[in-house]
Amino acid sequence: MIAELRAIPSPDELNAPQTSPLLTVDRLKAYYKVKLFGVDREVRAVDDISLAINRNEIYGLAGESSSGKSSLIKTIAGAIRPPLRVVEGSVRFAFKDGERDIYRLSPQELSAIRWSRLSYIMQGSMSVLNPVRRIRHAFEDFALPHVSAKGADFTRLVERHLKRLHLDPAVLQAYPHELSGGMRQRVTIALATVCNPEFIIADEPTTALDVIVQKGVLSMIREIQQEFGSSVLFVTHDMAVHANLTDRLGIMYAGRLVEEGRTRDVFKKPLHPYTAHLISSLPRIGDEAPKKALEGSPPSLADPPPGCRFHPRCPFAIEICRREAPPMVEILPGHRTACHVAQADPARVRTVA
Amino acid sequence: MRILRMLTVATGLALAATTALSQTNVPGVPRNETIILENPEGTIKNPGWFNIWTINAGGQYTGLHQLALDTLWYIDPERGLDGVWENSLAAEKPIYNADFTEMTVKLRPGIYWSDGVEFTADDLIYTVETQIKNPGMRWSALLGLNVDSVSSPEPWTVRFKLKKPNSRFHSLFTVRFNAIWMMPKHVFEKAADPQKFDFNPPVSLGAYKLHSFDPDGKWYIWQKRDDWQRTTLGRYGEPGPKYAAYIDPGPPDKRVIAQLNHNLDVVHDIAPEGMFTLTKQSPSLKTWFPNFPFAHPDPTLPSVIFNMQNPAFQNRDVRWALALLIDIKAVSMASYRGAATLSPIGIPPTGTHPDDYHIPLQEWLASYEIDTGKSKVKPYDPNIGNQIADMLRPTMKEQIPTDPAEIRKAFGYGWWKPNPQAATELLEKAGYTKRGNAWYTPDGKPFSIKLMVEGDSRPILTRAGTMIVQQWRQFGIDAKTEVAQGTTMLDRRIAGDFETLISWSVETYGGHPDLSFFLDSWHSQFVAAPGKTQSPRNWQRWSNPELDKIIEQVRTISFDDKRTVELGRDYAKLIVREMPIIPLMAYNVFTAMDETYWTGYPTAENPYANPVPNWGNSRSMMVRLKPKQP
Amino acid sequence: MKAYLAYLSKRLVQFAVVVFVGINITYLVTHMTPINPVEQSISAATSYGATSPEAIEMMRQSLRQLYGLEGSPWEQYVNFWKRVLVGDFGPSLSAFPTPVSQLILRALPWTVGLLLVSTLLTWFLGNLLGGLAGYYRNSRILRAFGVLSMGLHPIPYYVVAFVFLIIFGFLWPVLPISGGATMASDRSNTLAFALDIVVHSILPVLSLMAVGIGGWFMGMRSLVSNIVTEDYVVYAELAGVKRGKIMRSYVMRNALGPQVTGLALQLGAIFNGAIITEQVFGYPGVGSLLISAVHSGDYSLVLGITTISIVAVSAAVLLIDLLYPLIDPRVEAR
Amino acid sequence: MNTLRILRDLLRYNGEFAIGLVLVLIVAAIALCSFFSPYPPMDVYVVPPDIPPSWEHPLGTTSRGQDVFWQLTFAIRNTLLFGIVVAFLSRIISLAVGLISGYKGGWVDRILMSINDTFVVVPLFPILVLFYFIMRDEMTWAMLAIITALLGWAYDARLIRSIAMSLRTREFTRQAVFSGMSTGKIVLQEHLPFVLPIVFSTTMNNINWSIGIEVTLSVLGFTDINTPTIGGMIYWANQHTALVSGIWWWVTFPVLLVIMLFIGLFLLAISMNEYIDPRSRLSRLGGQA
Repeated sequence: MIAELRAIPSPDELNAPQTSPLLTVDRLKAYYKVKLFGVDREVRAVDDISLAINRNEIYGLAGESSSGKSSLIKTIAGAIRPPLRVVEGSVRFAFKDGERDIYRLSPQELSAIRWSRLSYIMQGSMSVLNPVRRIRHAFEDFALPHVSAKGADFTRLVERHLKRLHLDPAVLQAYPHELSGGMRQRVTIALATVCNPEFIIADEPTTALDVIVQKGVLSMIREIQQEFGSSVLFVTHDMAVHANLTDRLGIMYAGRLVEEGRTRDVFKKPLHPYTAHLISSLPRIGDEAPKKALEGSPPSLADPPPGCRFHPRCPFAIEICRREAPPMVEILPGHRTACHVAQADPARVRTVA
Repeated sequence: MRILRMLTVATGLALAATTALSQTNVPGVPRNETIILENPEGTIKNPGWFNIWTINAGGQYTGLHQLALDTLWYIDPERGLDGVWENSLAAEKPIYNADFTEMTVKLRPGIYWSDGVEFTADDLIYTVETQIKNPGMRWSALLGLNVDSVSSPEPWTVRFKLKKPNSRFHSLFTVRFNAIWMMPKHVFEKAADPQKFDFNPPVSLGAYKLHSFDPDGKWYIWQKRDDWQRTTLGRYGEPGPKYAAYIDPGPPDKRVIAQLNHNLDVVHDIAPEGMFTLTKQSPSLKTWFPNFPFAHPDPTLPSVIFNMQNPAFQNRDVRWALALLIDIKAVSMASYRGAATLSPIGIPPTGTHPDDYHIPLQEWLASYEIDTGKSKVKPYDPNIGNQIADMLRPTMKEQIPTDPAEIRKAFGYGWWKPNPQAATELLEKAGYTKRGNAWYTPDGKPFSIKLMVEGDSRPILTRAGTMIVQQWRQFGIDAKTEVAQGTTMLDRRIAGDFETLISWSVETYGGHPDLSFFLDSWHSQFVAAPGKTQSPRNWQRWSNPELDKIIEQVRTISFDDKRTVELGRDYAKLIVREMPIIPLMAYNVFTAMDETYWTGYPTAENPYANPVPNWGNSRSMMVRLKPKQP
Repeated sequence: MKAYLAYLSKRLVQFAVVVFVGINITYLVTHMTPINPVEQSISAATSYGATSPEAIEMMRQSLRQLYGLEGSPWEQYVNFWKRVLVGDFGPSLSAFPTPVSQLILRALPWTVGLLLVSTLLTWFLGNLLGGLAGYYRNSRILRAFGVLSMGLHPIPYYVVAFVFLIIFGFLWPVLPISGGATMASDRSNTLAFALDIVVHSILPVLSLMAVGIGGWFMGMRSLVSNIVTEDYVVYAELAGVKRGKIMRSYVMRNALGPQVTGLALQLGAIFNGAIITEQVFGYPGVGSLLISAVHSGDYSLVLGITTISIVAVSAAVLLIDLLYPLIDPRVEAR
Repeated sequence: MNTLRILRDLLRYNGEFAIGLVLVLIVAAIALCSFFSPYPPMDVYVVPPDIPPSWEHPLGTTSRGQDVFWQLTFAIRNTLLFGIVVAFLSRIISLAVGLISGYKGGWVDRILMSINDTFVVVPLFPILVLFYFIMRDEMTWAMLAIITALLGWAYDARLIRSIAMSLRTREFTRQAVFSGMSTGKIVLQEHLPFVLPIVFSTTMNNINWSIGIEVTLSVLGFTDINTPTIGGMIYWANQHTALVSGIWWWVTFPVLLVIMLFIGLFLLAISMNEYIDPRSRLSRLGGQA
């Protein structure tokens, strides 16, 4: 039964070199622990997530806001601060010069791999650049410790990088507020990639940009990825962007990964009802009636429902969903999901759309 | 964090360095050759201005009028170096013609200005004529009113022709506190406008000349002239201190600290509590009286002054009632902590006055009777001084004298007994009524009195005023103090803008029975219309024909005429009857002297001068001071 | 540049308005006073001997002329502005005929010096320590300092100065408590004189700092603890930029703007502090001059000092405003 | 959350608030004692002078023959009342100016703000001294309170204006405008509730500020010395050179009490501020996690 549904492997996948993944996240749990006027609260922002990202791929991560995707990538980047803390699990990178477990590194070691190996394009491009200093200084602060070039050589290196990304080196002399939003985002991307990092985390880099600018930024990321052979963890709630950009896609709901697979497969055959809903809510040409919104709202991570966290909103929920949290199971080759219904009969989910 | 450590170290080092530095004394004039005195003017706003003949322009008690300037005569409020009267630049007493329209002055030859020019009759004539010519100058009006012409018929002689008879014209040139100082003609002549000339550095006629002064006005240092023999003070020998510094030592507590640290030889005045602290803590302290009350009584008479132009106080019975409500013992305690020398009559109980006035009037006072309408009372209590002494003895122990004569000298010759009953009767006689706990005026309004005090500027009198107001208030009068400081006081006092006031409109020579120094200005001819500026001293704005008669008689007799005492007693009796002011006590000045560097200060045992250092005649001190340390 | 010019002109207009309004308020207030300088002088001049009312009237006339008090109120007002525009406040009435400007100029260096040193030191140290405390939240020294400075902060300046005076002048007399320099100090020996001035200024400066530092400390600490959560700081930390660098170029640099604006807004209050310092420590300067002018009813001096202080404080504010773009390039955002 | 619960939580979890409240309550209790004083506040020489603290006179007596404790109760009552009156009056002005300026915008805003900025920049102390110079003995306690209030609103008006400005663009304001509400009504009914928390915390600071002014002016002798206040007590103590005379209790206790009040009010202000500002509240939570 399951075999029938297996999709034909794409030529890309067949050609890809089968090495160990660059990033391995293993049973990661990261919680916010808060005491609010005497009430202990635990927010399970990242709850038992395992995933792997290969070299030379763009991995998309989707989910509504407050689904825990931001916490997940912060945890992956080793950029968490109290009250968010890692409770369990590990984040391991297999960089070219050796394997690293993010949460076993000294602060110095962590600093050393940042920007040179692991880079980050942060959400809210408007505010990630120091508003009172020229852009040039940002490049110096961020990249200078990681490259051998100094002084004029360094400037030349930065300018070459900018030109390669079709940016005018004059932006170096500008203050952030003098640039347009799109321009600032491109500069931020240039800043994140100036050291040719192996792994780039891009957190909603296109949110708040208009469509045309968005397109430019996306193609820029694609170009960089292809040119450097880096891996990109691309986070956005915008499914359309995922459809156009990412190779593989993970869907998060209420702090958990609920589905993961090649982007094409996920769009073609979503296995989780939530994914199906996300895809069906994409606007298509010819739509007349407004899309039906999902009933209810995402659960509070401080007090999640028992069993499958999606069950209160799920049109297919069955008895077991209310009791047991479904495990992540590979249903089709390279296509996993955590859904009792799909695991029993993947075809049922399809009918939603 | 490294920054933090560096900062801590740097702060520590800086503090250590500066504290070390503060120990080292910047060398100036040698301390053991300098006497340091307080200038009560405080910080001088315009320190480089020494032209004292303009109004308000610069400091006056900076040593300038004590040490650098000179004039014809001095009257000492105590005994004086060589008698009360001192012929200074004049060689003898003033010579009047029979009808007092001419005064002749014989000048003392051989006196030189500090720049080597001799003082002559020309300087005196220049002083008079320049002031008359420039109406904005300080003594211009007084000279202009009196002097018809001034000339020098022969060398060392100057003759004033007066516009009208004036038997006291010489007092303009006689220093009690100050007088018209001589101007150096050869210096002022060169100035384009004598009113805009700063006279810096001053050319002095006294035994000291300017050494240096603070451009910020906090201190002035004067240096003994090498040719001190060629000044009027030279007759009494060489002045002791080579330098005299007049400084602004700050508020009273800083003055006490400064003297305890021997950085201030003469404190002008402090609160009584400060004086008590000094007597306890400073073994080198010297005071006017060796025991309580320590302070020097100035020949001035703080009183409750009624504004007699105010309808509320035109009834004598009301004034007397208010006087009988005062418990003078409490006032003395509250103001001077008991260290007050009381006087029931309008003459200060200081200098030679008790012999001339207070003692002879005792009998009259004791038999004086007032009629309250319901009863007759004899209000005088000759024993108040004893009662105060008894009250103080438990705390002050042997510092309180026991000899009755000593007690009277220190605490005065009695005062009015508090008598609320008589006061009630007097008020009722005047048409006032008491309803509940409050008094109402004849026209039915609450009886309210504002008593103006000077606050900070005269803390002792402010305390006295506060106490008096409290006593009135406890009797049911809506009484309040109002504070008018500095020139506000001057302004309102001169404009009659007050109901009652604590101040003195009585100032005497102290060492001389003549009262015309203040009394002449009490003549009704000087009383201004309500709201208009009043000429000074007659703050009570009192017009009384009987008083005018006394004053006019005084005018016709000479300064040293025996009859002045008789007329003075008539005046004193008149004031008791009419009560236009309620005389309280002498103004006692807590002048504290430190004997660490100098000895020979004037005291009650050796009363050769007034120790209060802002008085012009305090210059006498210099020739008697001897260095304690070689 | 265009933005800066627009900003500049806006600030200049504001400066002019503040100065104009401020001076008018003081002019009005001083001229409401019932004190008449002529009567003041008459009372001083006639305090010896009896003077007839006619003589006083004579004197009144000549003094009115001398003091330039003739003319209608409007004429006097116009004349006042004409003179103020060229920096002339006329003669002082309690130190006639010395010009008010001369008196002020003599006092001004003390006040300006004291204020400049104490304000800059307070501002610099308060912000530095506050910034460090906001960044290194666990430092014990900084916490202790925070408690101390915050405890001192709300106490009015007078009380603190008074306590300092008692401690260092009375209980443990190691520092001079009065005056700006030692008496008869040799002013030609510049080094010794300068040190003398420094020693005399320790207590005034320390007391001003003790009260002032807490405000900057707390302001900076809370600013910094907010700024460290800003994206650009988080991002720089993510990028592995050194902490010292982040502290300096990211956190402090951005906190500087509000603190500089704060400084501009505080200058008026700081000037008030200087007046009280001068009173408490007997320090020479404009404050002492003002108080003595008030006591002697010299309204042209009072007016001169108030005008100068308004102009000086607003000019300092203007200067800070004009330099502000150096600290924060986003001028038009303000 | 109702007010009582906020108060309970603040007390339990915010040490500053608890300490501040206790300090202010102690001061208030002392002020209330004045109603039971055996001595009239303005009378002098009602007890023997200069007695050090003892059973009979727990805080000693002054050189003016007043019991320091009872005198202190009147002084702190008047001083506190002064602070409250000034804060109350100046809050009204700053609310009016801030809300109208923020809501109206345009030329109204510009005019109000240039007046506001003048008040921020102009050194107030010379102006206050000037007022004393003119009013002299008319400068009663009430008059001083009014003048101080007239000078002490500007800083907070700007704060309120910035909040009002952000409220202006909110949906509910637009609705109110469309429904034809008058400016006054909108400002009072719709905007006032939003700025009240800020008003409360600035009140504490303003009380502190105005008491500071009162103490300073009184000590320098620029106020009515008939009304007993903390500054007035120090003034009289200085008049009697109490410190050098060893009457330390006359100065120490008023200074200590007023410092208690200052620190108490200040702690209340910062803890309330923290409560109002969610960011700093969160950071406190984070710190405790």
